[in-house]
Amino acid sequence: MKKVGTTGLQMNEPVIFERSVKGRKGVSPIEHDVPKANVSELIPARFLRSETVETNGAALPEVSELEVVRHYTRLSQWNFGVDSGFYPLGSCTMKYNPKVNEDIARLDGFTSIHPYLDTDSTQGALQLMYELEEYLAEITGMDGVTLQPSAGAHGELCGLMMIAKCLKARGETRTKVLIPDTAHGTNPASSQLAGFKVVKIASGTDGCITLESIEEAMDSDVAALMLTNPNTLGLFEHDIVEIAKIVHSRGGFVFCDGANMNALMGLVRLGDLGVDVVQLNLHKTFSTPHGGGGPGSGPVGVKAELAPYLPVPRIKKDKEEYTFEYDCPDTIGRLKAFYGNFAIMVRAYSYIRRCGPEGLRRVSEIAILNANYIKERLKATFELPHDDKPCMHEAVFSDATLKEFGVSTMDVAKRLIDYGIHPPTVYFPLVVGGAIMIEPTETESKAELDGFIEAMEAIAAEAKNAPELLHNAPTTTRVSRVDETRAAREPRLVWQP
Amino acid sequence: MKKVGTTGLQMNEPVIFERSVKGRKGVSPIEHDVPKANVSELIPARFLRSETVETNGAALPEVSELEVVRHYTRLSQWNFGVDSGFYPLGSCTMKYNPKVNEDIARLDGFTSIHPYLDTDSTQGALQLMYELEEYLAEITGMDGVTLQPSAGAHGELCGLMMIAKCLKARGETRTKVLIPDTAHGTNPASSQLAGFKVVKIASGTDGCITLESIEEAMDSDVAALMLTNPNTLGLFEHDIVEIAKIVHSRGGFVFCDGANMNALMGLVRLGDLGVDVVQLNLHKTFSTPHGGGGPGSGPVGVKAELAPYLPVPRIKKDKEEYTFEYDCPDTIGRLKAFYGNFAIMVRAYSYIRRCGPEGLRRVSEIAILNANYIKERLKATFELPHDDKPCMHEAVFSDATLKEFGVSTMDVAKRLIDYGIHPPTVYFPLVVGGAIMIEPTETESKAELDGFIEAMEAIAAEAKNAPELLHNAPTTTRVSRVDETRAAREPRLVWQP
Amino acid sequence: MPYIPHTETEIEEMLKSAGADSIEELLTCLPAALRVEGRLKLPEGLTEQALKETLAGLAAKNRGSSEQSVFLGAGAYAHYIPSAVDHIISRSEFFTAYTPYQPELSQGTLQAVFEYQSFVARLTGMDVANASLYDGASAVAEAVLMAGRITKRPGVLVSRALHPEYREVTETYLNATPEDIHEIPYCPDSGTTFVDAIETALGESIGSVVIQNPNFFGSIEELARIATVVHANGSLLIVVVNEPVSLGILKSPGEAGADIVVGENQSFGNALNYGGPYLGFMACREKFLRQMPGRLVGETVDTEGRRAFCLTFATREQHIRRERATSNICTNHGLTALAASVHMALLGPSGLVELAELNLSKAAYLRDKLNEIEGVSVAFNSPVFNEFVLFTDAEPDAVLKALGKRGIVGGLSLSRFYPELHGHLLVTATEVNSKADMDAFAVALSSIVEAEAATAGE
Amino acid sequence: MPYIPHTETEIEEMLKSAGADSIEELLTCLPAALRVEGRLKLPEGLTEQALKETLAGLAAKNRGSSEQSVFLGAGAYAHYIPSAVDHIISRSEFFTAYTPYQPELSQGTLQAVFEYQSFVARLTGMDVANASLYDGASAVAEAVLMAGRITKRPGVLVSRALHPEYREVTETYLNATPEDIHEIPYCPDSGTTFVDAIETALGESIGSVVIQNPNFFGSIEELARIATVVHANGSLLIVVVNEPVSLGILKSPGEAGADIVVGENQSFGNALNYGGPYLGFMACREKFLRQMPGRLVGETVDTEGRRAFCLTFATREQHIRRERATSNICTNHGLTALAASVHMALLGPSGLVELAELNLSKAAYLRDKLNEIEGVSVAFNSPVFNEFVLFTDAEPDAVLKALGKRGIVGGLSLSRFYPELHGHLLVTATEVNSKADMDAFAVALSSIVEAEAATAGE
Ligand SMILES: Cc1ncc(COP(=O)(O)O)c(C=O)c1O
Ligand SMILES: Cc1ncc(COP(=O)(O)O)c(C=O)c1O
Repeated sequence: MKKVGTTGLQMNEPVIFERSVKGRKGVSPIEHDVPKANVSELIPARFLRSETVETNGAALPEVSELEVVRHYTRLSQWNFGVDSGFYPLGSCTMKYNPKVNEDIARLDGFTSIHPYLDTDSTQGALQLMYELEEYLAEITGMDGVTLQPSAGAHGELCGLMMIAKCLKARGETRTKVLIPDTAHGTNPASSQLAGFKVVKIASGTDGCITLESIEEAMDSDVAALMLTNPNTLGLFEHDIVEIAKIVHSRGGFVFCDGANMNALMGLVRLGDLGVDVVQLNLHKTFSTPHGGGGPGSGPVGVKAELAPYLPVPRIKKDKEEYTFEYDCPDTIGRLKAFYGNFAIMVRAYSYIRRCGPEGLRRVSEIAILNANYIKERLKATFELPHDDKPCMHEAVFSDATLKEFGVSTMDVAKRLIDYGIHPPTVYFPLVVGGAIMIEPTETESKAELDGFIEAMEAIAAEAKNAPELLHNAPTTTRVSRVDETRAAREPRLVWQP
Repeated sequence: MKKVGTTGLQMNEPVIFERSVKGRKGVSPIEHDVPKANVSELIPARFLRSETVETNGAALPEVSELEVVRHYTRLSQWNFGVDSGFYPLGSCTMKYNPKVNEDIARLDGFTSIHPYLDTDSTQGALQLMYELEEYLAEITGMDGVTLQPSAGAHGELCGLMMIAKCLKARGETRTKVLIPDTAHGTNPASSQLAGFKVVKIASGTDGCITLESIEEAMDSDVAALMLTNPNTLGLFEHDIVEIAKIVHSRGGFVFCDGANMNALMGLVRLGDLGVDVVQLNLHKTFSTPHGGGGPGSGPVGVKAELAPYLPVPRIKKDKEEYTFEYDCPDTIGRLKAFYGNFAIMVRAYSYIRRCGPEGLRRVSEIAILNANYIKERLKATFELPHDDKPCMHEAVFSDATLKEFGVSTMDVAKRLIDYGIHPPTVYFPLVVGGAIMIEPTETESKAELDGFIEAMEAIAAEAKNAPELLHNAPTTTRVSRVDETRAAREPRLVWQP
Repeated sequence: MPYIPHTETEIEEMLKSAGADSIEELLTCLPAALRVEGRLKLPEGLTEQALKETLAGLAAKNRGSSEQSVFLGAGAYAHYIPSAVDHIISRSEFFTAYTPYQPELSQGTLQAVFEYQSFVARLTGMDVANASLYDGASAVAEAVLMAGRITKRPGVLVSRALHPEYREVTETYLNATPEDIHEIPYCPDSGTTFVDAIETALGESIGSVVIQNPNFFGSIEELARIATVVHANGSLLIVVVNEPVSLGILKSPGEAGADIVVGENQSFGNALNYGGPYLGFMACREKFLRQMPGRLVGETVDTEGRRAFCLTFATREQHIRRERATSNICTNHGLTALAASVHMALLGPSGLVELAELNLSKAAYLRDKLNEIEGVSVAFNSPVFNEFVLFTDAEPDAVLKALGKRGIVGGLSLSRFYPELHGHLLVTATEVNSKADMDAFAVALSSIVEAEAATAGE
Repeated sequence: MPYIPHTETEIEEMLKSAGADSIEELLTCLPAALRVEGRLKLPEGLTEQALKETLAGLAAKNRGSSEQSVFLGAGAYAHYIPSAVDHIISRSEFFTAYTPYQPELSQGTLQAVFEYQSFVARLTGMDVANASLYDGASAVAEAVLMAGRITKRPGVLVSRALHPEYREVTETYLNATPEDIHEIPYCPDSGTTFVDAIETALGESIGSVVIQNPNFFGSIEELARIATVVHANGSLLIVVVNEPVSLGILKSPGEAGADIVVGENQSFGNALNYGGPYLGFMACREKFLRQMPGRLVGETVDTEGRRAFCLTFATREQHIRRERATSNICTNHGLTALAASVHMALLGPSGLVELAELNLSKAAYLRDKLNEIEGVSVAFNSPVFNEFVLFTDAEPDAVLKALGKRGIVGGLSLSRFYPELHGHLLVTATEVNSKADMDAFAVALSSIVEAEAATAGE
């Protein structure tokens, strides 16, 4: 098999403070064209930094422009992105981030607009946001959308707060949210933050929520069921329509974590299935880059009943003019300053316009095809706990077949790095022991998938014949396995001279 | 010592044709908004490609956008640039390429202008070119400058052609150009192309041209002396003023290869020393990126007598309006279509404006300081053939002290790669056996130089104690030493299925 | 289809391996009756060229700082971003990577975050800082929640001179117990928080006090005095900084006595972008570490003892602790934090000080200039950094409109957030506002106010 | 000082090591009497922000394709460049690297060049191609010199329908023996090179014949016929292509019988940039390889037998062969060639064919549209690709000026290069010219020509 991973020249590079030389000047700001202010005349001494430039608390490193560039260039070379290679990180939808979207997001007309400009000066931005809301409503089958939340978890919080507020308006106090055991950690954390108590729902043997469990748990103290569909096992919650009916009939809401929308675009709309609230991760489904940890964007779509509670401001279209609407008496309020992660919206909008309705549907179809291809080809080698029907956009294996060789999911993950492939998500969802959660996404070619499958097969063989290769992996990276325990035991969170 | 070079994960990557899958679509051009032409109606069959898309001669690889991006991203990771690390490639002036210049060169007002637009539409571009000519004239002490040549060698050709034409106008036929043995290969090649015969001048024992050799060689058949100053040994041609007098008194011209201008800015002007023609390498002295082999730009400055022969068009300023002047009866003509490598000029102009007169002078001073620092610190370890006085911006060592260990300059060069440093220029200039030509440039910090010096010292020790480390180097790169002989013996210059 | 590499032949082969005859066969788990009929109602897909043309058209409908002379700040600052910043964050190894869960192939992101944490800690004068939060507003809310966990007291005093939208966000977050937020007024002379009112409002139930510095009016607060008062009550002082450039000259919140420092780091390396993405930061005393929300990167070693970095203290986080996590945050603002780091590294300490002094000088110049105008006066008497409040007799909306006609965005009308401040404008000047533009602003304002006065006099 | 990292202390330390008390001491070899007195007369240095503002000011003084509707071609073509191109060539490992002399750490550049050579060879239908030359014009000159070396015949026939500036450059290069260039006229009906005139002009001394296709007038030449005639004389046919997009539909020069193919690859991946940098290409039959100028990359292996690439056939080059080199070229146009490669790879064969057909369609539409106008006619009857010559009764300069006032750059007035073609305009349409812009062009031209006719009639 062709192993993509190999080693090549990379550079060691210290922490940037260790490059610092006392007295070196960084980049100077522009010259004064106004008289230089006398600082101590304008600001009383008690407000001023007492320290000198060299010793003060703001003591940034003193490095030259080339050193800064070289420093970060070298750091980047120790990293792995979608452009570097296959990145089947389950639940994360690591698809290609189109370069054209980056160029568009950098257009001066988008980057240079201050959020408090008069809306006269920002009609283009408002139109884009307005239309993006419409597109997302259409894709999810919702009646109203807010673009304000900064990420998926932020969107979850937003949705849950709307539910709380709506219930209050109905004159009800419901304190619980039902969350399946397959759920992402943000679901319970957001529920807690929104003031709810979390009730865990055990998935059925086929990996999906059972009607029975909902029947049982759904009482008058339940504000919402928060599910993920497709769930984190990559399975479509087949009973969702009936489940939603039960929840609704007992006065609850159905919240769908929409992080897995990459499986559904143009195929089904969550709103049509009975979902009342959904948050989307533009940095997953809609191809905005993940940036090594954000920024993302987590719009929320809601059904009509919840729409009055959407955060302010809303975007309004009046004839051909766009404005903000602040006068929304029932709103939950605000979740962030200004209007959301606009530059991320620009990218997602561009993606939707580029794909169009047929392209988006094809995205989901091929994402599903890719996942099923991997699932079927790998299930002879790795245990696949849930295999009753086709999976959606991802597939979850376990490490059951590896245990006899003393090899763990973590070992497989680290060994994949040596093959030049980013590990899948591991040990999540929690319901599968040693979960290996593989999401290929639609932008990966058959050749890339075949390379991955062969690598996984080769690693399975190694696990049997030469398990130390796995235990010692990765060996191709500049550092070998990292001691995470020590990091927590002896915390060093900032650089010390 | 801290070794910067190490190894890390890199990816293998095939030749792009090997990624091709029949029937895959690349990026589609924009939709037709006009009726789709019937090709065979418009163009007779005898002019059309007879082959189908799949088999035709234009058969490009069939790859997706992500594959293209991943392909070239991986390729780039096998490369080493100034941003990667120290790059003391002598004669090449591998200095920092400011990022701001890249942004400026990409301004729409510069990139989107067609060369045949009316000059009304290009006043900004013309002003920039006009002023750049003025700046370069001031820096070199010349009377007229053309920006047309595409690179240093192109500029040499241009200068030599002007000399030829001027001599013709004087009614003389002179057939020879004197070129020192330290000269860059382009000097004799350009002379030959300009119709001259090359006479090699042996350098004196101190590495410089001697007055005597010029006295002797300078006869009435000599059109020009073509020297490089500082020469390729990094030495200032101390007798240049007297040499120029001799050449001039016998009816010849002095051409200075200005590739080494990084040593002289704001210190001396070649024109003041008696030079009649100089070509500059904007991609060296003026910080425009080398691009893995160009594009560069090679403006030529001349004294008044030669100015009428400059290539057309010239840029003219009339009050505040800039236009092209085509009516130059004595011009040598054109050396390229349009006006030169404009986008490179933009970068060089930006560099000059950013530095200003003091900054440019400091560039040369520090370039010289850096070279002398290396020279003095390394001369205990490596043989320094010419050490009578301070060097200018570069220093040339030999492999004399290594020979006894069976180690060559090439071995040292390859071993430096393992240390994370780009090798210096080697085996040039030819007058030094196993030359190691080190040009640090002013943008490198003392720490970077110290790292290099320590690496060179460590390698010298290895040469003695463990020469196989040098013979086997590099070991950090994805490929080990490359078989250049085989490449020439069994030529494979294009990909074959 | 854009971005999809599959050929028809490949799809067939893959379907065969997947044991299906068609893609439809893979979709049987979807409820047939509820499948999307036909196509989604979305505009047709575009080629890349058409897309770029279309979006350039939208961008052209906006008039940003390159088309108008803009004197807005109020939590979003126009600073010059050195070119190197975008070149670095555009390296795809950074921007196409995920959160660094696999440290061995994420050392670049991890070391960069570690450095960023160090920069923020130094800038704020605190012991530790996290990897980033969404924005300054949500960072305030998170800080208040954190203080509640630490002090086990539910109440919070929030200065009315805190950015109004930050106050709103904090309210939204704390909605579960709204009665716990109390607002502290500002002093009408100085525009700074009324310290005596803090003293009065403090009590057993107050976990924290939130003060912005410089505050929303640009005024510099008496942080040290406030800290003494707050600490005497056993409460925590949360200082909010949303113009971190000010830290080039102002005493760090840490030195002034803050317990938690949060705010907005957009000023470093991030364009205005119509309000986002920016990046919230949070720094605190070491002892509060385990109650901190957000990602943390720590230094450690690999199996060979080489320095390495990894995410740490994950037990605070949602993916481990779930409903008992310190926050629900997952994806944070890594790339904007990287941009901030690069900008800070390029500035260095002397660059930062110079930049701060330059901002101070610009605002001082403009303030003096505008203050000279008949009918216009500076509203508060406290020292400011790069923004200040102006009072005009004339109707502020009319003034702003008239300025707008001359290509000048003269500031933010404060009555929008502070009904009591009708006639007040918040005006900001940074290094991107040239003297010429400021002079033009003064000339225009003077003639507009004069004309308004004439009309009003009629 | 910008870009210089040294502190004063470091300079002192370094001077000490270098055995000097001051930098001046290192400069004693410079002739004291001729040192620059004071400072060079150059404008003061600028900060990065001021620089960017200043240069943005210069850029704003130009009116490019985003501000006018431009129908110019003539060797420089406005094509849409996919975004990925600039992202890739901006990777600093590519753009800050030198010519790949050290293959072990230049495999990226080397493999990319190898692929580029392969693309060019396939596109032109030739066996081999080099790594790049400066531009199309100098590539023609190099090809003529190369043909002279191969055939040992000094003469060359050059079509008058070859780009006039390419002809000028060739003349400049061949200046040593000017009498050896002969011009072959074009046929006034078809605008194509007069094949009979070639036949007549051929003779013992003629080493090569240079034909551009499509030629400067956009007309498609009878290459195959010309090849037969040329080869019968034992001469080489040099075909020049400066709109390589045409090769998506046109028979490759190789198939048509060319011996050397040169031209301009700007159309792929490179912006107009006011004329440069572009990139010359050269491809030829394998047997002529050793006479080829320019860099060549070849495939080989490393010591372990792994595939590797390196510069090869360096014995043709100046740094080895010096005055006996096949050319003086050293730095070539690597990065613009990389841009071309990326663009070609993104297009793929079907994208290239589509793009060619689209260009053909656009030009056909515009040509028909303009041809309908009273007083305007298409000048030549030969098939064209994406440009064509138009004849107007009206004074062309007046027409162009009037069009310019309406924001339309209507073409190139040919009398500039061809006195005999007064009243003729060379008009180009590519995928960047929308139907709406073409329609507006037609409307404007029609009314202008009518108005001119009216004035002339008075
Ligand atoms: C299923 C699921 N839900 C929610 C989230 C949280 O989204 P974010 O990280 O954008 O807050 C994620 C992201 O990891 C996820 O995979
Ligand atoms: C001394 C010298 N002269 C001339 C040249 C040729 O310049 P270019 O490569 O730009 O043609 C070089 C570049 O390598 C050089 O170093």
